[in-house]
Amino acid sequence: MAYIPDTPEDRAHMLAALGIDAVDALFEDLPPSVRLNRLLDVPPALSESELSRHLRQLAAQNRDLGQLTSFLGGGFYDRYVPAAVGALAQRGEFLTAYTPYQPEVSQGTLAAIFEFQSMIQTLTGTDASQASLYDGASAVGEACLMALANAPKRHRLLFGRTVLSQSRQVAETYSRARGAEITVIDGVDEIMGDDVAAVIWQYPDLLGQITALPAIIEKTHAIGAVAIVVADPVALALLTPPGEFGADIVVGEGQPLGNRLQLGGPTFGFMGVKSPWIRKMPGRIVGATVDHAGRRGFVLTLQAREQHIRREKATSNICSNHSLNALMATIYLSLLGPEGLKAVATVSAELAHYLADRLASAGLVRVPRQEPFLYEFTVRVPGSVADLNRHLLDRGILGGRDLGQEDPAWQGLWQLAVTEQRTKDDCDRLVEEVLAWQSR
Amino acid sequence: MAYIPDTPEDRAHMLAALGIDAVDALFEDLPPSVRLNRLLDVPPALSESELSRHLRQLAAQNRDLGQLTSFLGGGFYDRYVPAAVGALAQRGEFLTAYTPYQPEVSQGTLAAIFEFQSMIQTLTGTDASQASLYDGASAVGEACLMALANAPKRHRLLFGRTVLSQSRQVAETYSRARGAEITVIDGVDEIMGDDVAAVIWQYPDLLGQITALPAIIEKTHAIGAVAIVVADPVALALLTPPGEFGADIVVGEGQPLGNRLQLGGPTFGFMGVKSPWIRKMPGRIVGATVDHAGRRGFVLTLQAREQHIRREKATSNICSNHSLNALMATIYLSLLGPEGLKAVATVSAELAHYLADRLASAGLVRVPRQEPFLYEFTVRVPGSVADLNRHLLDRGILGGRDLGQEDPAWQGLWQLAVTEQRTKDDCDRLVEEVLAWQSR
Amino acid sequence: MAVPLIFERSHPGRRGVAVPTPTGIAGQLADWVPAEFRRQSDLGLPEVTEEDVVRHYTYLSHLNYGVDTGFYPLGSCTMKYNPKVNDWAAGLPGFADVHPDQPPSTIPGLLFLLAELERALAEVTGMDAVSLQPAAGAHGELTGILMIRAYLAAQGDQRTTVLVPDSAHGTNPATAAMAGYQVREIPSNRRGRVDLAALRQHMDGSVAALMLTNPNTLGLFEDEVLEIAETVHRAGGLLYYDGANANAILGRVRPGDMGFDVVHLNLHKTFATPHGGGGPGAGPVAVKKALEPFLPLPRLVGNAETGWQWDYDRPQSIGRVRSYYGNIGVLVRAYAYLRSQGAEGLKQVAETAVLHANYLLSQVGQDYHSPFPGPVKHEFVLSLTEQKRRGARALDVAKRLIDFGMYPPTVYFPLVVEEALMVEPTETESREMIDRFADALKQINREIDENPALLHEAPHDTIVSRLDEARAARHPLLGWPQLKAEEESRS
Amino acid sequence: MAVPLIFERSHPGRRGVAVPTPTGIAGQLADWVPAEFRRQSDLGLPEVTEEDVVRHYTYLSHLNYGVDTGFYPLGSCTMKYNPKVNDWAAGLPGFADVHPDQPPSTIPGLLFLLAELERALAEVTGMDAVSLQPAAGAHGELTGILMIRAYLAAQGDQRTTVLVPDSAHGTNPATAAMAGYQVREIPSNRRGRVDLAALRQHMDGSVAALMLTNPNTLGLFEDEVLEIAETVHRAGGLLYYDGANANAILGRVRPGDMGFDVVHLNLHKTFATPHGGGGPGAGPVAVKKALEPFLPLPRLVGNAETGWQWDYDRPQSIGRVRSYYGNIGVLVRAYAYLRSQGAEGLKQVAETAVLHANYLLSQVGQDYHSPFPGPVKHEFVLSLTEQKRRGARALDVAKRLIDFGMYPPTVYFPLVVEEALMVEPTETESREMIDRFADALKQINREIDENPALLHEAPHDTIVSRLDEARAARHPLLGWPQLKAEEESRS
Repeated sequence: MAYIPDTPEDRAHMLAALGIDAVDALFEDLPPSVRLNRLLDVPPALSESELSRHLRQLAAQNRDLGQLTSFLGGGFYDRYVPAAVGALAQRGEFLTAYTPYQPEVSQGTLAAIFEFQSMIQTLTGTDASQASLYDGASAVGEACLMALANAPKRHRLLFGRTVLSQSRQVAETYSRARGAEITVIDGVDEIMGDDVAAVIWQYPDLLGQITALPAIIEKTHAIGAVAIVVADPVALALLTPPGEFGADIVVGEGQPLGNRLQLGGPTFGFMGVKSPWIRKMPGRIVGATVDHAGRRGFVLTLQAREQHIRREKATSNICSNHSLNALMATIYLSLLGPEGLKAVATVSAELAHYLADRLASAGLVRVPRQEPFLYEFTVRVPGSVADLNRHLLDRGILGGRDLGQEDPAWQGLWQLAVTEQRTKDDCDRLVEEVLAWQSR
Repeated sequence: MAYIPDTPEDRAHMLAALGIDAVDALFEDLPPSVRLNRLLDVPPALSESELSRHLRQLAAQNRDLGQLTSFLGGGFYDRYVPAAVGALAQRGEFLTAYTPYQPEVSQGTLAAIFEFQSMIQTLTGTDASQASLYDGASAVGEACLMALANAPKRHRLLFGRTVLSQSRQVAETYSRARGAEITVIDGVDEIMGDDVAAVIWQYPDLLGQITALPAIIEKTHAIGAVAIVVADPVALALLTPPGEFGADIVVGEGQPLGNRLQLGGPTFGFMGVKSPWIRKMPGRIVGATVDHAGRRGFVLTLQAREQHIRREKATSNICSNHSLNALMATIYLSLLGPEGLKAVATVSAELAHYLADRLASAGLVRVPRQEPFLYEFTVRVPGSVADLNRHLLDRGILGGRDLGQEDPAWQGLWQLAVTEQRTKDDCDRLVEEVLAWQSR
Repeated sequence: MAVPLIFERSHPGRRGVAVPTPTGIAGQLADWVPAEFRRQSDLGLPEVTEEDVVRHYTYLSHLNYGVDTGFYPLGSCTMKYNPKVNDWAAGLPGFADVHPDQPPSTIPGLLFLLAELERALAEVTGMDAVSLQPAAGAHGELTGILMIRAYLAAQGDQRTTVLVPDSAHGTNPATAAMAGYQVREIPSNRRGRVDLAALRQHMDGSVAALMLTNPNTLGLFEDEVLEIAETVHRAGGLLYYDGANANAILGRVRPGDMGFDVVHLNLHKTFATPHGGGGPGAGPVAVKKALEPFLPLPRLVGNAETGWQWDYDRPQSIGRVRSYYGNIGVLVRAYAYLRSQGAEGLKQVAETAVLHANYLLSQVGQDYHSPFPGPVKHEFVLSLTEQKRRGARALDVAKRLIDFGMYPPTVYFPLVVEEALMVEPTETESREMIDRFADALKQINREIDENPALLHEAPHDTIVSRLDEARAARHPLLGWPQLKAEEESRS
Repeated sequence: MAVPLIFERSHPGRRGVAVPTPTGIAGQLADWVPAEFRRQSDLGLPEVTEEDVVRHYTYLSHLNYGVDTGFYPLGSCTMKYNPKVNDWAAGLPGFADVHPDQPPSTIPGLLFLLAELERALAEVTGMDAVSLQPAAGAHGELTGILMIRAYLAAQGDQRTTVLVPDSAHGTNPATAAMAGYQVREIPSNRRGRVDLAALRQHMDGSVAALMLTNPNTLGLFEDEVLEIAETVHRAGGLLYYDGANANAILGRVRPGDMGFDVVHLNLHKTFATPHGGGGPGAGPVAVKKALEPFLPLPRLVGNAETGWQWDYDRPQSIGRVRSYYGNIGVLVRAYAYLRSQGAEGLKQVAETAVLHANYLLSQVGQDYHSPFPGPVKHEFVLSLTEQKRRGARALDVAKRLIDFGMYPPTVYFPLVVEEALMVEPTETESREMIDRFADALKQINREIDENPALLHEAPHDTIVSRLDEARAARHPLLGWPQLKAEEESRS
């Protein structure tokens, strides 16, 4: 009965007011043949102290990133989350509110979403943003649906091979029913056809590359398609944002911005768009307005796009956003500010370049060799990447992703990400273990 | 420069307003010969992520009570602290406020202290309480000073041998300068003399005993002395409160009420007193009153006792209380309510009785054998208690206190406390390991 | 006073949290990236101290209303109390600081928890297999309908249409459309239930599925559900259960036993996880055996003894619907809630929620019109047409409730009820709170005649009064650069 | 609206958190305890749900003002910003869930931290040895004066008197009295410093110590401190440093170098730990070599290599002053703060605090009288006698500041200044905030003439206005049973 306030007297009072003897009377409309005449077969109730012990024990069975040294990336990074993020976002007034349907008592959530939209807009170099999506991959899916809806005669989506495969796979799941067809392309030359709705490119891409983007966008526009860019938000602190290269829609995974990893969720997806796309975005959008006294306030706006108004004609079926995760990102970006975010990206990048140099000396050469990169890069491993990762895990190191699992063309490629949480010592230790593994 | 907002421009602006070139000008009144012309020799500044890693590493070196199974007691217990306690007490409005000097913007703290006082008063069976003291031992010290101040001709304090020695030692430190003299007594027969200011008894006492109290209080009053009782607040859920037996002042350690152990601090001490003592209590006291419109509110009151008004004539030098810890206790007691607190004490007691029975079967007999007890008790160990505790610690069990360390008369006595966080399995495992140790 | 923004606290040169400083160990940006790719433009982020940030968001939190603040009878959203211990659990490093690409062998405790939760949700729903992946109810719907589509396709059955009742949540038709279906609406009958005759008319070989919420959005149990199921199944269609209202039936009846083929649950409703200002939630899907092969990638397989694996080798799967395996932080909370309740507790939840709704309805039924006969389940809908005639719309009543310190119920939904006010008290609110709400509604009903301005100008004590939503939509100001420019041009 | 109490939410039979249920495994209370000792009386605790508790304390928190809310220039209290990472650290199970009787071998990380903090505080103060035990500043004072007493006694020197300046904190004379000394006050001179001539008059062989705060409570540096030290020491007395104002001198000058023998620091002031509504703080004491044997029991000895021990074998020690070794949760925070600052940072703290105080004084000095010549250090005292002549007392000005969203400065302290207003902006407040405060003070100064009722009736927007403190003291209502009876008798 945890969390239920009713005493026997309360219950009796209410039953009496209803003129019934037992709650069973309120369930008599259930067809007798399907009523559950037994208790559910679920584990017995625990007191809070027992529950706490049980959960602490389950949690202790996992090796967290305080115990393992991680070089994993691929959209999800072991970045530091300042303590103030949790302290503020966990405040009950934020945590236990719902979608801000009544703006007069929801200005906290609304103002924070407005701030979030502002930050995503400027980070991505676009004209507008919305209140967040479930994650980066579903944001790619939503962006693809926008492009498909915009040009009903175009049904092909061209995905760069170096877009994270999850994003492509979600887009495939989302768009298959609409008759879309996905083609994987390797470069700008493959962008062609008047049936192409959108070209989707990642920046930096899966191998850490960045320089292909302008030409991709230019060609995409040349064939009348929509340029969708999947971006790493921390990298945008240092890189020319996709919007400035002309991207129409910029989406990405928000986890690196103040969100803990949580095995991949909940995090959030973000979306920035150029002006023509504003009224075609999925999800919640917050706008500024004024009240009768002229005081500035914020409201959910452009709701004519949404499912609760438009039903089957909505731009998406999405109802919730990941508001709390977006709030964490907003607090994170406020705490870091422009210089802090740049420093985080720069420290990550300098350690990554140091590591890449040392690995090259150890015979693990970057692929592609000369392409600029920031803090995520790919090397070729002389041998089994899976075997190397096992060797490392035994020594408390989470090695990089085995890109051979992403694409058979990438057998032997090892994707490493370095964050500001890594140290020179961490990098040195990784190299030492790689050498030890080579000489085993 | 963490947490300092000044930019170079801010600094220049302020210096200009002051008509000076550098902050050095504001320190020219420091005698030149003692100015520190070097940097302090302290460790270099860390960024927050580095700091977080460093502290996590230090914390991980300690074996906490999630890892060890504890049978330690002695005023400090491994009791469960519900999650809501921390979630609420850590709210910034509580955490970062100061002593509520301005009641209009401090009603949160003031109302919570008033609630705390109410709960301590009823728990202890007294007429009034105050806003908390540093800890249980210093509360005993303050109570002794009250008794000494009340009867300037009486200078002796009689401490039951079974009062936790820390309490006696703090009282000694506190009262020595006033010429007080402490005598340890073993029973009611030793209570005598017109120089006795107070008799201090613990309930339940160090060996877990409870039944001596009424006679102790009666005899204390018979010789015109003050009866001070040191009580375990959780035990008071089941036991007749000392105030009902006539105790004048009831003090104790508050940790078991919703405070984490933290190696012993910060926790809080509590004090409940009978009416004649209200204006003689040390520390902050909150009272109810009304504002000009008749609205109920709370204020710091009876401040004429206090150091900031009375200076050397104050009842104590105490200035702060342990308000946040008292808030945690208040939230804890609200969450548990009367039935919850009774259940916590009862579950502890039934496990303790189970354990005592099993230990008796193993040859570790209770001392004293027939005296009633609740969840803390003492057994005689056939052999070295220290050795037994070492054996247990190697197996992840924090055995009980070695009372031979408290008092030479108690060689071989082992004090065990069982809380609601222990299970039957925990008790069984302890017994098994005791048997293993015996047969080693 | 205007609602402030963090940008307005910005002061060039201020810094918040201290981050590591570049050491120059391997060059700098200009060494790594060609000029064209080096960002020149402003990041648009505020420059503030941690103190600024803490004060700003503490202040913003004070402008918000949550379940932790007070009564939140938002119909269809099940704003029950969210236990604090669940938040604590979700924050444990062993659950929160694990990378999604860590080998399963490094996280057995978490995977055990997820498997146990799957098992329990299957039992609660009466289904055979569960995927915890969907991030929200609507996401669960999409996953579910895509599975139905794939299941039918695997049988060579290309149906074109999904049926939804006219009282359905907007997500139902939107989902069906997103999954490539045409949508047909089934009208409600005079009892507020699916019109069975109309359903039988619409039900043919083109219909892939009927999406049903039960109890429906009117708070009424679809008491002809077995006939509905039979009708749909006989025509070769499948039955989808929208679990938004599952709080009403926990331990009393199970969708699987009523004939549903696919179910989603909103854990942020029924399983007490906090709504977070609009999310994250979690919308696991549960299916009958026949649909199991179509569940999204990956599936969690294995057990505590042999270890756990992510299974990607599932050729009939609809594919991925998101990154990785779900909103773990939400799932941990839901598991904790499950373990705090047990079977008795879950049943008590439903019974109490239903009792509270009926009791509240009985208290306000004299003053407000309830368009359908009861008993209701966990919520009910009032129709304020009579109040509207007297000069106050449902929105006015809702806004006036704010002055009483309560969050307003859902308004103007479901669409089938005119001037709808949709009230869900939940099982965690006390009788006194329910009485206080009823008293407030009754007082407001009197105020319509005695002092209508009180309603029209409500709310009175909030930082802003009613906002100009038309202006917001007509002239969208969606970011600080635009708002700042606009405010500067006005002043 | 009255400020509510949790008791008013109580409803018999309600339960908050679920606790384990007795199983009867070993009998029940009646089997264990004789009837006389079985409690019959009501526990007086509320019966409420977790939801009730969360809403009540969330609401109470909204009635509070903290540093997280806004500007808190409470003189002498150093209400600087309290970093959130420090709170996080203090909550780590390895620091928070350890029993004080655990063997030191099980907690090397925590003991290393404490030893490092001791070392750093010795360096910061220029002293030789530190005990972290005292729970608060006043507790540190008591510990310190008892050590001085023991030290002198060990030399057969039984002195009777402690000197304190008339501007001292009340804790100084109260401490001296508690330690068994008579207290003699030394007057301030016209410059607001200790009158050296008077000191020389009072200084004789009966004087055990002079307790000095430097900068003193007027915010002024005792620039004759070396002469003071020489005077005290020459007469065989010791010099006690009250560290309440150490924030002003960090890294600039050290008490040890100025001749102080015993020092306490308020970590909740200088080291940024939160004040918690009145505590807990921490008041470590630092001493010169000669006093080390007298430090309280136990002492932490050892090192990371050989392990740590609690040393109780210290025959000259003053004994115990508390349970165990200190307010660990506060000490962890202070250590974290220390490590976030480094030597440069600490110096910057002092310089900025002093710059801010002088700047603020320069902004308000036209309108408010500052009775002593500057520069000040980290705080300053204004004397509002002129305002009082015009009809507004310091308290009125203070209360009016609440209407501007600011916490009022300390009033009527130090006692040597008439109508004192004691302002400490701290280093963590921005220039704009300081300007805003100055503007508020200036506006209030105008309001005294233009609209004095604004001041007299202030504050205007709080849950209660000025409370009847005389009534509270005359007729004390200190608990709910008494308050309830009184309110029932009134109604």
